[in-house]
Amino acid sequence: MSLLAVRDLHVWFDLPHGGRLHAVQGITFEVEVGERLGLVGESGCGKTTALLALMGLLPPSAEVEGEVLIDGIEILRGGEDAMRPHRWTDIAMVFQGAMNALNPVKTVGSQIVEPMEFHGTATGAAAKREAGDLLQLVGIPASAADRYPHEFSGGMRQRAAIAMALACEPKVLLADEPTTALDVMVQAQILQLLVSLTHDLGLAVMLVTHDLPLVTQVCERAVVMYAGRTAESAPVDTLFHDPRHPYTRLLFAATPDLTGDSEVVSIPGAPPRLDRPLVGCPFASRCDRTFDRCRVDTPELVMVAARHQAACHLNDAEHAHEMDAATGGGAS
Amino acid sequence: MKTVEPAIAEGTALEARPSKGGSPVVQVLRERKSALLGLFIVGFFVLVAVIGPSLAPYSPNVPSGPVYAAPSAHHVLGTDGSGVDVLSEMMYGGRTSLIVGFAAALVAMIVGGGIGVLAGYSGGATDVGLMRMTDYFLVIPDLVLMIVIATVFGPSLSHVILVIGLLLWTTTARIVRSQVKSIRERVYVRRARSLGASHRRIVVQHILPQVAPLLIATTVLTIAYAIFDESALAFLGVGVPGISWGTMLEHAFERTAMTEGAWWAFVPPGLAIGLVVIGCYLMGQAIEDALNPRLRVAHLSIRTWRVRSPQTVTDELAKDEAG
Amino acid sequence: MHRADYVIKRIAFALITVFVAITINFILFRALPGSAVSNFSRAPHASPELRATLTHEFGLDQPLWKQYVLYLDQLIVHRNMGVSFADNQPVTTELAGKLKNTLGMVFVGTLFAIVIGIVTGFVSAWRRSGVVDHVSTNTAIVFYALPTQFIGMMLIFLFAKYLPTAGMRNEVNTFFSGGSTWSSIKDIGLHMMLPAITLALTLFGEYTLVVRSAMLETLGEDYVLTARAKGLPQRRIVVSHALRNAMLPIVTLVALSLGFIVAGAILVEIVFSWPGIGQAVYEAVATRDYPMLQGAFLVLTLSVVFFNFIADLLYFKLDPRITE
Amino acid sequence: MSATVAARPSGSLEGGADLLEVRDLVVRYPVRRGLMRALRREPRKFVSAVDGVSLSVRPGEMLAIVGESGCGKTSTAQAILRMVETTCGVIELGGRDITHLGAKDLRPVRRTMQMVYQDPYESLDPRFRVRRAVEEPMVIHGIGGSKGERERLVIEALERVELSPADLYVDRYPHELSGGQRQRVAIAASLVLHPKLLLADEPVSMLDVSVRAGILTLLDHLRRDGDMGIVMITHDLSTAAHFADRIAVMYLGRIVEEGSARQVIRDPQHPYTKALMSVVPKRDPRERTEPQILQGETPNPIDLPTGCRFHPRCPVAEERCSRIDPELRIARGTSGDVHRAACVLVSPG
Repeated sequence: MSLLAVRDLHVWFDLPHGGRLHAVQGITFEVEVGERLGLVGESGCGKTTALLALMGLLPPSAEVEGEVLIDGIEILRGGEDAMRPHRWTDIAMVFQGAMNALNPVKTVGSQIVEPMEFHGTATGAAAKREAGDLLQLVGIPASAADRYPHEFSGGMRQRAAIAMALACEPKVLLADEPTTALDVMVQAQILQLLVSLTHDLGLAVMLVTHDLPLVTQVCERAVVMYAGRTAESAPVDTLFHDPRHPYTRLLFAATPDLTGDSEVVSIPGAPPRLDRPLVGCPFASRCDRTFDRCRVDTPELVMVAARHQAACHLNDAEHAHEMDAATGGGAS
Repeated sequence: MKTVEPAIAEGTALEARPSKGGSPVVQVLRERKSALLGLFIVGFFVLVAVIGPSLAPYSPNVPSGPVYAAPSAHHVLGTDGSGVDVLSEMMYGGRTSLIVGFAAALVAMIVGGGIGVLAGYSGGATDVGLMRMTDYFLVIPDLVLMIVIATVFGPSLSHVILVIGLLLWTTTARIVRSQVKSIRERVYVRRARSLGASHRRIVVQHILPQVAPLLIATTVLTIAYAIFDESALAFLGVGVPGISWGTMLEHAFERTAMTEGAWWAFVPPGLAIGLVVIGCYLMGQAIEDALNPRLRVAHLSIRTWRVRSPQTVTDELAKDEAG
Repeated sequence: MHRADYVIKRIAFALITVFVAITINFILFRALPGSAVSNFSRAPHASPELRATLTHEFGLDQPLWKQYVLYLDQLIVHRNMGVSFADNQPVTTELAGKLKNTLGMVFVGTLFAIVIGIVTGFVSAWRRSGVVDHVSTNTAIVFYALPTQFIGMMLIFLFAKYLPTAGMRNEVNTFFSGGSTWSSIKDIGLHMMLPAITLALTLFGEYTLVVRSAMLETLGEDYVLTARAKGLPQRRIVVSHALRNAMLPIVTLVALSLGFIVAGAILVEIVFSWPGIGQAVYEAVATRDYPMLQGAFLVLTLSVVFFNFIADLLYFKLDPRITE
Repeated sequence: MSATVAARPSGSLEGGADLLEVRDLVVRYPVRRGLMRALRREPRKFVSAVDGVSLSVRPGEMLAIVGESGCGKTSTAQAILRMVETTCGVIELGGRDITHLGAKDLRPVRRTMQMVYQDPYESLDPRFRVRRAVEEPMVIHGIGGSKGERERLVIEALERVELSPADLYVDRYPHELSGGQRQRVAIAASLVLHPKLLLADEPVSMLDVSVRAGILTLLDHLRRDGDMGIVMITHDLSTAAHFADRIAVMYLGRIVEEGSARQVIRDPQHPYTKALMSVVPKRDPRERTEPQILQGETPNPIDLPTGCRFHPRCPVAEERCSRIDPELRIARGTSGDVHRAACVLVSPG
């Protein structure tokens, strides 16, 4: 039984001027202990909404459907109140804009101690000491606990946020674009820290990002999202070398590589509007392999190999040959 | 007497929401019914002030009935402490109050807007100098200064307008300045500068159209304050000569209308001032909110996200497929 | 190091502003041509000796700048602001007494206003666009829009039978009252009810709107989402995170408005003839008692400067980021 | 303090004289002194955002300036564009010294150098339709004679940035365009003046991956057929590797390595460049290099380390590195395609 299981998660938003945005259209995945899962996609594909839904951090205009299980216990269907005891104790989160994620008028140490005392994992001096150890663990001197967030650099603030996330020894750490606002060298430090946490603490980490190479280097498995749905999910090696969804392949082709000399090609068109019902495959208008069936019915997420799923008609039996021709993977 | 500036959080960068044609001010009036209500109220009183006097049943200063006569057929709003018909006074008085309100707000807009744009755009020493000067003006309680100037210079309509205008411009200046300062840093302004565009061109082409809606919003709110200050001045006997809603209140107070039970002598002017101020506030606030989508989605509120049972999902999906 | 700079700068700014206020005060009353004030000592029924001492004290026969220096000297060193035309009593002592009365009433009124304003603003932000929000926001706008004197007159009209509507106490003159201190306190208290309520009704509207917008702003900040992610209950998040940050703008605006209230209280004091600085200003205007007017104007300006300075200090203490 | 004047950074190729030549550029900003320090007459401190940078660009060539935030790459571009005052050094555009040119003489020069900014959402005035945004540069410089003529030039510019059919876009407001389309309009607005030099400050970093390639390829075409020189500022080494002819790596206000893109990527010389390249994630999971992660972050430029400014974080620093402030020295190649690095360990290969 996996540590974190998400089954057929849907999220709708009521739009201010009427209408409903179907931001997450039924995604399913699982995360094991100590595993690093990437959730990758471009802006507006629903990856951040999905992540927030796992912890029930949605606005009142949202409506969710589906199941989120941690160690087999369902935490989503009970709504905000039932979810609250699981927050930070089972599942914690690090946000992108670290600048404002920490309360500017309270010391960093007090913000780390706060969840400990509330959830009862530690109190008083013990909590303070624990906070100091956590800061040390993420590479910040324990003495920094009494300082304020604005005295920290970008990298240090993100480390402090990670220390805060570990306050109640969570089983799963969700990270929403943790390094997007950081320089490549500081990004490497933070990612190295996250990877070491999965080894040392057996912590499961879910990394949401738009940066494909980041996922292939840091994560073991990844879910590629497009228009609120799972386009493809597989171990990162398969994703690059044997992509079974044109979007994954084209996304790799659009990403410049340091030493790769393949030509960088952009993907024409734009993702579909999510406040309108979907007809056919969402990627049909931008895909270089579209055929009649794609414009009519929406492909289901199908197992194409062990731990490898893709939602594309090309994977159906009669089109298997055509798919192989296309598979050159990113290296084409 | 309200002299503190309204809840417009000074210093917020007001990005004028791109207009779908027509200036945002018009767009706001179409979209927000509170703004429309405000426009209707103010419009009504302006209409009354313009055509009213010609329709007034009696003269506003010659007594035309018994003292404190209750509202009746031929004195719709009764008579005041000296027997003058309240309705006629309201019509003539309205004209004065509104003239003072609009004229003083105009003065405040021109002076405040000018200094705000100058300080915001030029930055550096000019900015600091002008803003320091504004600080001093803001600190001085304007009612007392008005009294002193009105006393020393003697009451007259233009004096009152000038005094109120010159003391209300500081709020406009501060808000306009922070908006202009943030626009000046925008990329499209820097790009125009790097193209070698002249300062005049940048201000006229980029800065003014962007700051105009905000200037209108602040000016509308200043009208409310100007009418307030006029009524306060009148209450202290240093208001405008002649009739205004403020002087009506003052007369009612002098002749203890409240203890005489003659509510009709002071309620109409009081309510009229209140309504006009509310009208201006609704309009100004609506425009400012439209310009300033700073109120982000609250992460916290009493209502929470909802969970949908599987049943409704299936028939919903069925509907989608069919739709 | 930096934070000390901030305090010093604010002190310097406050002192300069006071100096500017005194100068404007002097200019307005002295140097303006054709103003009857030019002869300070021409108090209508002042005795010749009094006239002489005043001329000497304020150098009224000296050139302007000399007068200015003397004026400063008298004001700061001797705290002498000349003599009231009305009763030849030194302005300073009279104003001191009246200021006490004003501050008493203003304190109570503002306290009501702040409490009502913060509670309604806080709740309407939390229950945004709920019934409570609409009701309290609209009431706030209505009372915010009604002229102060009108609210006062309405209260007299409605409650004249139940509460005293004029003056500060029943006894004609406190010296012979003989009544126990408790009864005089009760009496003043009753007299203070209507003026304080009027002031409260005038001011609470603005506080509600300011608190509401400050709270809405902080409720949208990322750290509130972080606090919610930590599993903290709403009450605790609102108090220890949202309110704590919302206090910054609230404190500033409340302190700023305090400065203006002292001036604002003038209308309330006139309606209820409350013997405070406002009433003094009203009479000084009516009788063209310029020394009293000048003194009152100075006291009011200094109160504004004082409360602004308090606002700066509070902001400085509450916000660790201030390093100027 | 700044390095001795190095040999001319790159021999000028036969034929095209350099389009842009910058020698020992220094840009300094005063540091805000607290009131107390001002009272105590402490000398005003300065921050050298750009501390002796020399570079050149030939027509039709794209030079990428790469570095972490705070390394001075944007200040360099601002100085070249004369939007920021140059403390000292020389900027020559088309052979003419424009470093301290007066405003009047500078105006015609401004036509020949344009800048594309990072934020597509802010680079266009929200109240201008596309037509007016693209037309504005022409109006400022009085080009294009009649309205009809300017309209033709606008359409032509929009077609050139692949916003075709142009009349589909010309009447739209910026908020009715996607990020990529807005960036193309901004580029079109720069092209109408037929500039010789285009400065692009992080042109694609705020765009989605699928759209980025489109803008970068567009810039590539523009420089090839328009023989326009492009200086691209970016923090993304992979983008630089793919699209630039030459790369200059900056650290704390100095160029620490410079050469053709192929050389710098294939055979980096400076330890900082090597470390940067080792941490750039690659697309293929199998190409996992051992990342050389430098500890700490770029130090504050106010108090620079002695000697080589990189030595405190340098993995191969020696004792002498804390004394010597190395200048750019030739590491590979002879005249023309020269590869330089500012490190004592570098010896001509």
